[in-house]
Amino acid sequence: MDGIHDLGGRQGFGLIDVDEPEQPFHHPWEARLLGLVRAMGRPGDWSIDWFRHCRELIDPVDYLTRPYYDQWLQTYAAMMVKSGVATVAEIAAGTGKPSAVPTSPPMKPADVDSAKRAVVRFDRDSRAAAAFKVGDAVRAKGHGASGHTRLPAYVRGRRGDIVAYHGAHVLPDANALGEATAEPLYTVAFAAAELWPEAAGRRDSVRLDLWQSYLDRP
Amino acid sequence: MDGIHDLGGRQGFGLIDVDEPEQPFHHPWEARLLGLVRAMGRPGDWSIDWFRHCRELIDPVDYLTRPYYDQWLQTYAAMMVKSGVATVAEIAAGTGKPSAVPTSPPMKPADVDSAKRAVVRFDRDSRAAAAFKVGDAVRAKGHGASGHTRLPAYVRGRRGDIVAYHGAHVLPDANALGEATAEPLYTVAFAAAELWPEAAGRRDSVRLDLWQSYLDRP
Amino acid sequence: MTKHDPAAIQAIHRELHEHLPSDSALRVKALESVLVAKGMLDPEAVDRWVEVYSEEIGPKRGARVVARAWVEPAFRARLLEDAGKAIEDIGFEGWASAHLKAVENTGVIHNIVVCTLCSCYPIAVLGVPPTWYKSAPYRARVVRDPVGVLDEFGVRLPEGVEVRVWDSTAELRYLVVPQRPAGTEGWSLERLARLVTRDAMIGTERDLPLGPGKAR
Amino acid sequence: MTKHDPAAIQAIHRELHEHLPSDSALRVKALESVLVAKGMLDPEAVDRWVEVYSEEIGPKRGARVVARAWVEPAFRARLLEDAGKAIEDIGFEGWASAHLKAVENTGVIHNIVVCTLCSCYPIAVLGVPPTWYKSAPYRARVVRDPVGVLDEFGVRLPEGVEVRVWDSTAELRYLVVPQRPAGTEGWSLERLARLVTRDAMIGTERDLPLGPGKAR
Repeated sequence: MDGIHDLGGRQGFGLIDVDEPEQPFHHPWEARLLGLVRAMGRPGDWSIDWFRHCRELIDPVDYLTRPYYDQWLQTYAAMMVKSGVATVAEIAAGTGKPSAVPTSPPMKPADVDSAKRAVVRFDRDSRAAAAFKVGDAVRAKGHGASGHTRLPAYVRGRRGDIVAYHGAHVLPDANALGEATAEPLYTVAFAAAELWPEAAGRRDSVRLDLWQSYLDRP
Repeated sequence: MDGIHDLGGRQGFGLIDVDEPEQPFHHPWEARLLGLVRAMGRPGDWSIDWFRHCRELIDPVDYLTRPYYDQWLQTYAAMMVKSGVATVAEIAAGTGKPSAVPTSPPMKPADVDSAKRAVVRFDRDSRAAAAFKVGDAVRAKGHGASGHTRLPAYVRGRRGDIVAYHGAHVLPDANALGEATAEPLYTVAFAAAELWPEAAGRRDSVRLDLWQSYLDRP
Repeated sequence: MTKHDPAAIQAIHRELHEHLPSDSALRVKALESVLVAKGMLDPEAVDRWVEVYSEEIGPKRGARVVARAWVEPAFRARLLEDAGKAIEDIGFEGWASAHLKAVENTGVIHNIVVCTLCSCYPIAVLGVPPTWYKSAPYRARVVRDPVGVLDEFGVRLPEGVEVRVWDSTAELRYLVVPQRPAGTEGWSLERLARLVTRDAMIGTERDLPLGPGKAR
Repeated sequence: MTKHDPAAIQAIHRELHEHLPSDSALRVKALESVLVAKGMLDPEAVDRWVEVYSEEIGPKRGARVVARAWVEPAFRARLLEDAGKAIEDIGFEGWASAHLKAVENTGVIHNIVVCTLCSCYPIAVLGVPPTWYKSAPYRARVVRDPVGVLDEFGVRLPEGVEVRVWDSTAELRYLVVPQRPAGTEGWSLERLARLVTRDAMIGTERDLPLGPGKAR
């Protein structure tokens, strides 16, 4: 979707807080929320891409102003409401009864040590043939998608070069809708001069990991 | 510029306040600010497009949250500071001495009645030949501009049809920089299906007034 | 280029954001004082402009233009040919009226106006725009989903009506001429003008009711 | 599709915005209570995760990976070939490490990492990302003006260095391997690891000083 989250190359944003303290968390509630997200039981219809899409759907002003982990909280809360495990009123009040919606069991403290080393893979066996090879020129699709996609606006319609091939990976556009599809995934390098009107003559490039259906022959 | 102001087609924004009261102003300060803008003396280097560009440069969160006329105020204040007629400290304090920068004389109450009927034209005599004619297919340029431009992101790279020709009009991209250039101006119709991934089969269209340098042959 | 330097303006905006009072009314007071102190403003001229845009220049002007186009075929023809010139007949020329363009609704075409990049609006004939016209939701959505936006305004388009969205990207300004309601044969210009709403001339209303006001 | 309905989520977000307390700490308390009340959460597991991400999983891990690559050519080769697999040697595998990719700075190449669409980050080796990494200014600007962003971080690139910006749009995660500073010949892995900063592994720092910390 052409949401506020698609920030690459947007002009008018201010300075970066380069003097932020080095500590991983700046408020206890941040760490708490992260821990909570890792430990909670979940309905079976959640996925990383559904989570991302739900965060993208936060009101644009909230997206730009509410603290980061606060947005995670609101996103998980929205997913809980949508999946029927809790109501807005229950979350606001901090009370409720177990719902009828099946969820995975809550993590036990003793399981954290193995969970912290758990590795989730997104590559898949797939018979989908790779349409491009390293060295090929490609052009990113001009259209985005109405729903979740990982093709940022700033490369749409731009010409780039395949610099790596990673086999088939789960396609976010479909995964956000609960559909398991995998597609060849490539790293594509775009010259800055191809992306930005002020970058003529510059030598820097931006590299993105893009799925096959995001790409056309140039 | 690819600023927050370029809102056409951005998704995730909420409902429209369709029940807004019909009165032209909802707070006395709104009317006051509008009147002030119409009555004030101005430095010679201001233009409608420099004003627009300066508003586009407001912090994105302020752009989305501060009231509309408040943004006008901040834009005029920024232009005053840039042109050297006032400092930020003077504006914040509401005091100051006349500056050395020449400005047009402040409008007198008796002049409002003629000023309210004054018409400013943006068409110019120009020898620039029209490259397109009504009925021609065109494609909007894929790149925007780093500075001020009136080619919205949502039509860039899209194919449309010329439906009207208006002679040469002042080019905003140049006008914002204080340069007087005029270029042929056209109305271009873009089919919704050409603009939006979800609009296949739809019959609606969007029409924009676009300058010749914004357009290529398809 | 240095004179019109975007980076400098961004830095000034940050400074203003930091130093100006947050309350808009206080900000306006401060700006008015400084302009007066600098000899750049006569507050009585401001008073006059406030009167003009509060009472005189508003959608009643557009309504007269539309009603006249309904009853006078020659005026309608002039309006569609060059609206900026045609409204001079009525003395309505002014701010942003030079390149006014009238677009007419028909049984199969519905027009709706927006300015996605800022807030361009035919002020000379409609007065100052409503806040929603300048808001992000309207500007973002109406070009992408005009039918959804119309639905939000309570308008359900008949099957087969083609929507034309006019995005005011240049100095042309668009005035929608709604359809004359059936059952108004023989009405006076004044009586007809009372039917024509601001929203109908923006295009967020379509069928003008003969009764009092919108049914939303 | 109905299950994963964006319009429904937008409406729920509006409701949550209206009904949840505005203070983030209170919001987290409320969410924790409701999850516990529903039998979906063991608060002691949360305590453990807080320890893990506060103390155990952080940039010191990445620093060890980088230092080892500097001193062990065979490890460096494995790291550049398949970083996700290579870090299993050290027991650093975990969240989002499956498709880890190491990109090496050289005298003529500087790498810098971002996620313009959200906040993807190599958590297993760098811990949780700094707030600026997830902020709009960094995400918006670094792909468009990496030299300007580096300048803001106090980095001036030597003439002729090519910048490669890695935008983490898929499940690959990028770890920048900075250059080993001159004058560190014969140093132990532990001593070298102490030189390697988080920012250097994101790419917003380039030349690692031998003295204590950044000179910003």
